[in-house]
Amino acid sequence: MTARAYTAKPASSLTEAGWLGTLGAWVLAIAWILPLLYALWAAFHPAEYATTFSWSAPLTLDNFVAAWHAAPFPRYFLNTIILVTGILAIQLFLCTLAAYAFARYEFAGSNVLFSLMLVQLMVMPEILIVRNYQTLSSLGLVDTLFGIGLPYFASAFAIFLLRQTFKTVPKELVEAAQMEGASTLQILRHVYIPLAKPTYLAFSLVSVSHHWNNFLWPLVVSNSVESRPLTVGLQVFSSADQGIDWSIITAATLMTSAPLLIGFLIFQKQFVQSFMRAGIK
Amino acid sequence: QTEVSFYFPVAVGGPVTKIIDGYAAEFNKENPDLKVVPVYAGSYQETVVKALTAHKANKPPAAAILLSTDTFTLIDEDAIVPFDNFVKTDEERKWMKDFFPAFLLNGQIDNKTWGIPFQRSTVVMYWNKQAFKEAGLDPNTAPQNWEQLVSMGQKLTKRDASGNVERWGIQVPSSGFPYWLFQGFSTQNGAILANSEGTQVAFDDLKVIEALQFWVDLSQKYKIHPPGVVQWGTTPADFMQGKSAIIWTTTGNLTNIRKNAPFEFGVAMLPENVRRGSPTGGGNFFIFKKAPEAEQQGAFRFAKWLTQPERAAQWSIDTGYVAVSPAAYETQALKSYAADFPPAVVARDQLPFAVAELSTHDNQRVTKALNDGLQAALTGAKTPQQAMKDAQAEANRILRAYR
Amino acid sequence: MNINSKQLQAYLLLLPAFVFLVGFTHYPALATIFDSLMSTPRAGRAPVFVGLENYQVMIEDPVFWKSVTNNLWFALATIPLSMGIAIFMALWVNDKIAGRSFLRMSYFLPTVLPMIAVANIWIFFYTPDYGLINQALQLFGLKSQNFLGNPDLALASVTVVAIWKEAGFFMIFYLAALQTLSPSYREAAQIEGASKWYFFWKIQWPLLMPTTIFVLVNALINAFRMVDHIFVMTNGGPNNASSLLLFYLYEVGFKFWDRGYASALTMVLLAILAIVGLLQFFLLDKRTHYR
Amino acid sequence: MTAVEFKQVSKTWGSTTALQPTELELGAGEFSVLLGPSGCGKTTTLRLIAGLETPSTGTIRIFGDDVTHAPPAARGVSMVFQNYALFPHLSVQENVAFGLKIRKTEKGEIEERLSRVLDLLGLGALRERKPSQLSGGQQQRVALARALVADARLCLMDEPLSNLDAKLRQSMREELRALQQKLELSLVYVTHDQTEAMSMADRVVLLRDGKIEQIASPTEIYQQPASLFVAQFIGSTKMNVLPVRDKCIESTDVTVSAPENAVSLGIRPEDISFEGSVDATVTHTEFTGADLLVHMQVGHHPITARADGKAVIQPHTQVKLGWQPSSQHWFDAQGLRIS
Amino acid sequence: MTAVEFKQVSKTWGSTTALQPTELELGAGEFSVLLGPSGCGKTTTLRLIAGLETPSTGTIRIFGDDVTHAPPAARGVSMVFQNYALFPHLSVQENVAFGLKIRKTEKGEIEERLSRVLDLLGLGALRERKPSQLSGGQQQRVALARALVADARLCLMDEPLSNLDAKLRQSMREELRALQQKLELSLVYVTHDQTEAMSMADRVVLLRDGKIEQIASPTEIYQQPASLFVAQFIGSTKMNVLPVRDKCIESTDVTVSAPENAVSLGIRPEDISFEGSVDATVTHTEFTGADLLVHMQVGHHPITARADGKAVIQPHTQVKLGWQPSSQHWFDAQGLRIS
Ligand SMILES: Nc1ncnc2c1ncn2[C@@H]1O[C@H](COP(=O)(O)OP(=O)(O)OP(=O)(O)O)[C@@H](O)[C@H]1O
Ligand SMILES: Nc1ncnc2c1ncn2[C@@H]1O[C@H](COP(=O)(O)OP(=O)(O)OP(=O)(O)O)[C@@H](O)[C@H]1O
Ligand SMILES: O=P(O)(O)OC[C@H](O)CO
Ligand SMILES: [Mg+2]
Ligand SMILES: [Mg+2]
Repeated sequence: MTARAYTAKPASSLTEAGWLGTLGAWVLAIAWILPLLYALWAAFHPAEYATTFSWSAPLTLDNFVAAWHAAPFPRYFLNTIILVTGILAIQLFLCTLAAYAFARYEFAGSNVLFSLMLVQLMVMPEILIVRNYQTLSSLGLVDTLFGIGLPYFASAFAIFLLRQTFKTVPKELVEAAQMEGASTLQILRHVYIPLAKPTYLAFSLVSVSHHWNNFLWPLVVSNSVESRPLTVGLQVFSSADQGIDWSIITAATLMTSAPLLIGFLIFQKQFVQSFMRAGIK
Repeated sequence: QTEVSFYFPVAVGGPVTKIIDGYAAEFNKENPDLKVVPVYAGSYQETVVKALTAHKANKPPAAAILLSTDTFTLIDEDAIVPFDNFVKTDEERKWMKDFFPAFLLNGQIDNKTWGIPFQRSTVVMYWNKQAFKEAGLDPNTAPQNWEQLVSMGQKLTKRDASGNVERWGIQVPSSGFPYWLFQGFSTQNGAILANSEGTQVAFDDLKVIEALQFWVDLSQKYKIHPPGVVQWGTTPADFMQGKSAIIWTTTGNLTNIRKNAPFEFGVAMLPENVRRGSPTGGGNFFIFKKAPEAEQQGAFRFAKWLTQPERAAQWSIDTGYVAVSPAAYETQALKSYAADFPPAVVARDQLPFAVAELSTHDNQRVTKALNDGLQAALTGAKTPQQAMKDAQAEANRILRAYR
Repeated sequence: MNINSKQLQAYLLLLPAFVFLVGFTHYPALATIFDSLMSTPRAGRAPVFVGLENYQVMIEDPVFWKSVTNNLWFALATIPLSMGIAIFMALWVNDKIAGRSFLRMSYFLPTVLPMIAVANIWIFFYTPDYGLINQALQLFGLKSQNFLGNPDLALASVTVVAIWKEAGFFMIFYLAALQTLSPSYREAAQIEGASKWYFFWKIQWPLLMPTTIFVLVNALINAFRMVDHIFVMTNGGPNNASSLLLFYLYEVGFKFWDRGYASALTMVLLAILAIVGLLQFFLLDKRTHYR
Repeated sequence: MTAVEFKQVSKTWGSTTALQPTELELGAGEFSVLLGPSGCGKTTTLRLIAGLETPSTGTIRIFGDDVTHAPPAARGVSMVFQNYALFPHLSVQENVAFGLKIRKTEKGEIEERLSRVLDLLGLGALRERKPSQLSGGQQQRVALARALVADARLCLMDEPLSNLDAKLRQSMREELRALQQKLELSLVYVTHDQTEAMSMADRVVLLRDGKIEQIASPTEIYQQPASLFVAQFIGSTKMNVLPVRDKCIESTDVTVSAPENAVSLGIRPEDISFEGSVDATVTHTEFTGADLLVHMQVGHHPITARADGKAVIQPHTQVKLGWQPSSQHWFDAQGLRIS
Repeated sequence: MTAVEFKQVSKTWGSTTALQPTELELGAGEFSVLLGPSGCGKTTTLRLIAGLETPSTGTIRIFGDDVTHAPPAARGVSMVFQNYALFPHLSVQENVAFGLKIRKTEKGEIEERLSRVLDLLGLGALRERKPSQLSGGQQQRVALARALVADARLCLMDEPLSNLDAKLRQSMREELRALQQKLELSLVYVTHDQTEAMSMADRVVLLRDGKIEQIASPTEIYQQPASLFVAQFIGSTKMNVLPVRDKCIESTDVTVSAPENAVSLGIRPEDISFEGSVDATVTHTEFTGADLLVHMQVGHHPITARADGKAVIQPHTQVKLGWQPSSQHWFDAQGLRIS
């Protein structure tokens, strides 16, 4: 047996980033967070310092006060939360049922229906806005939070993800429940849904961040303070017609995205883990 | 009680939604049979999208503030009714006559008045007095004509040792509404861009090409204007930063600049060439055709109420827009405001020289043709001549259907 | 168990979702096909059947072609760059690295900031002379650039914003996938003396393939639907230099109110996305082959 | 009384036959083991009993009731799955009480039964744990508890110990067997491990290719295997099989008293002693602690004998072997036992 | 020559000590097995040798070179992981050639070595297959091939057989042992299965709670266990341990010739015969085919003896037991052997 000479280079451990990686990661992170840093700067300083950086700039909360008073943000906030959670809840409910049917039933036309469902993955509601507005107004749902959410209630993305996850649920678990006398819906409730929790979480992240940011459709459909979500309220500051007032825009932006940001900070571990266990990987 | 829904945009800084909500509340108190419901609808563009989408779904608002240039589009979509339908009494006839005539230009077609002026503007010139002083110019005199604009601009343009520009002499924005600011140049050069029927444009008129050449020359020949396309949105900030000594923009920005500029500034009419000139701008009040009769009537009453001199005066003070009738300028409030702050009446003073804002059938498409041409010339992609010839051809193609 | 009742149960489970799918996707999409063959209704003139005229107009429309080429460039840049950066991010924050939580948060940040607001901040970054990027450029003695006002830079500038917005979102998917890879692969490679790069290219990258396909499809779709920032930043200008297909579609539909032509444009977008969708279906269904 | 009765039961999927038409009777209160190599149809048989598959032909009775078309829950059987099939999101007690809750058993009764069965299996302290926090043996016990809590008449188990390591398997075997005897359970147990079958079963059902080869008690199946297949399948060290021709072990001059028709002679390693007249050459040895397995060559044929662990035997030495005539097993050309 | 040498090597994680300061020498060309119960530090020891962990204290030498701080790849070791860690997207030959490619071995040489090792392990026909298309045993062989192809001086294996079923495990054991002897490999093998250790090892290192209990050959460790722990850990049926007091087995009147200090007497089940003078009561029996395990009671103490599989012994009968004095193992109060 030949003793191998020490030819291999001392490889740096594959789990450590190394100084080059650390440097790269930090440079990128700084670049990525610059807009937020700038927002913090502009929002906490008077308008004349919005575009000039100086250590002597005084701190102020006036921009927040002004932004807060420019629109009924607490109400918008409430609307957005109702909208986002409402859409999510209904999506999860409807899509669970549909995904279950696709995952564990054999029925005529299942492939056709599945393809038809997938169509929605690529058809964006933005294009179909006029038609959908007509539908909504004929239902008398214009200017309601319910109406804003309606076109999004069925999500092909959710159905697709859940179907994938449901398909990975071990057959034995289902049979075990069956042996115990559980009905089809009981099996869904007690076996499939709890096991798909990571997928639900991952989809929730996608859905919430999408609808928290959605703009054009809510703008067209909402008329009153009672139905207007945050993004549309934010638009008061973003309209470039009168020139941009960065101080107020950034203050409003910070105010409105803080909940999602803080949420992510707190739950980042869980999110990553749930993505990990979800079908999307 | 009749509910009158009313869409309005926010185009300028300040708590516009609060003010409008306040108006509605006040009006509703005075008119218990009506309930005006103001709906803030975003920018001008978003408001017209919202209004027309609702119209197409047969659920339009009773009234809306939309760009005066949308009139042809609104007529072509069969979305609005003329005010003449509602004007019955002598008092109402007088009300219609009391507006500044320049503000009625875009709203009157085929001898009918389709839109009543509400938040109206002209392009004005802001100048940085401190920069003027630095450049050895009289801080209290703005350039009066194109030559002065160039010569003062050259003095005002400041370069550092390596030739980088620290301050531009003049800046005219060319994004957002390039055609609107260009109408300053073209009007001053004696050109009118469109006929009043909205069926013919004169983009390839020699005077128009010359005007464009002048704008291009400001940056390419005289080097006193930033190259390329200048952002509408950052122009006021550029001015307040001292990066441009002179800017052209809407008078609607007055309040904003007044609040935030860290130096003394002046406001003047645009300079003249063969004549003085500026387009009017801003939004008119429209009444929607598919709204029920009672709502239309309510909207009409609200329009009258909104444009009363006292209210128009207050609106002007709050936003910087031009009050819509001479009578407003006779009110105590506006008089003392103007005495205190003379720039507030510059836009009004410019009205005698003002022309209609470019507006035709299929307006946005024709406007886009011109905008693309302007930007092509300003970025050096085409000569002004070529750019305007192409724009004219495109406009002719679009407008053929309406002749 | 009765076969028919079982089938019926399946249909009942699908019904609620399909009411919404049909009502807000299929029906309007079909109506759009129909509309694209009709003239645009204007005051007093009812729409008439015009056959393929709208498509004819499209072929002759230079702005359409400009938008198509812009969009292709936009896609060609955003897709590989945002995915590439996402992989780097994921690899980094999957390793032991100083400040890992901060890095993760920074990368993910753009996902939670509304585009409407953030685009205005980017306008500041791009502003000539005193904008952040230009301040930096000048610090290094470089010339100030008019990023959004120069036709040669405008498209690139809005592309950067799109990449910034997307990379962190994709990173989450890659990070999750990396964490499911058994640590013993890494150890096996370590014993053989593999370098980081070698390990990445020969092991991690191929094993991440299913994720890459998933992300790729999302990136493809987003490349044709991300236009919020165009509205705020350039409006498609200068002279259509940054116009994208969906943006142009919006202009035709909601500025020009030309329903017939807008419908034809919609069909083009739908066709592109349908191809993407089919790709997704076939690739995703095969992606489990070595799991 | 019979717990399970198959009458001409078969199961086919398309062209594959998992179970050929079969007659089977398993006694009540007995520990029956279904044994056989992979793919022989053990799981299929068990699932037919459970009702998770419906037979292609025939009738299935459980304690006399025809359940051929009854759904699983109506058969009064419980089941322990190969990988336990514990619900990973439920705690030990929730797992065990799952079926009771589904059947809307009253709260107090659930609690009572739960406590009884958890105590019985020594799981009292682990009630709140999730399956992932349990060792393999503990998981096994939870699965067992879930099957027992329902007091089903018949309990089915599909290779419940195959995921455990040797030591644990050993102790679980004893536990399971003791429990079955204590509760007098009727139990049908699937395994492919003959040691497991031997040490636990009252009755072994040996399957091969969807057909029953032999049904017998462990002693009988070990000492009187019905066929060559059974003979070689059973036994921790494989039975030696030597071909016989003309009353001689092939390729040697060792004569044996073979009956008519016999073509193979089987001798178990532990039945071979190192005193006798058969010449053999040691090839190698294998130490297992208690024993030393001696691998040798007789003529051209390999043969293994079991020696004392303390013995020392070097490779390549020549040895003499012998065995009792009573430990000879004879098989005919079809591989069937000749007795 | 020593393949591996530990000098005062220890490993701690925060407050948990996985390995206490340890001296260890493993011979070159030997099959060394690290054996011990779960959590005793086997994997930690192996990973310290591989360089996947760095020791908290001490020096590690491999063939005399101090490698304490060398990265894994510089140590000239190869490793077979518990779950094989085959790259699922690479074919058999790509998996095996992985390390050679990293080391930029020349094409021709790769091909040559590859063929040699694949042929050696009977994988020639499976070259193009993906791991998912292989059976457990085949996967195991591929992992082995990958470890062997580098001709590393030292090969490490962490429970490589624990995922296989009993039959396959048996045959892989023999294969592995034969290969090691043929190639004269220096091999360090981790297992918690004593049967595996006994049948394969040249030398067994028995660990307990991060400390070495005994290092010895299988025969020695079986026949002269250094402690009570070793005595009971080794052996397929546990050694009987009877407490001794005043030269008597506790709670009986059986006198034994216990040495000074002896508190426990150990006797292996196979060393107990049914001829003698010790009274015992049969509690139950366990049939394994070749043998019958007879569980009895001597005084208050359980005791197990191994009888012939053909024997028939009924529960509750009284029997007499005996054993050779030479098969007695004595342990003191610390559990250490007295010889
Ligand atoms: N659902 C099915 N569809 C088609 N063939 C099947 C199905 N289930 C089992 N089979 C086939 O039936 C035969 C018997 O399978 P079964 O699972 O009963 O074997 P087993 O004895 O349990 O084997 P193992 O020990 O490997 O679990 C096999 O050939 C198998 O491939
Ligand atoms: N990375 C680690 N961090 C903290 N403690 C560890 C780590 N790795 C191992 N340990 C602890 O060190 C001790 C020895 O672990 P080790 O993995 O070496 O045991 P083992 O003998 O291989 O056990 P098994 O047979 O279960 O694999 C255990 O108590 C374990 O919990
Ligand atoms: O900003 P405003 O309201 O002055 O309007 C400007 C022009 O009218 C735009 O067309
Ligand atoms: Mg089976
Ligand atoms: Mg271990």
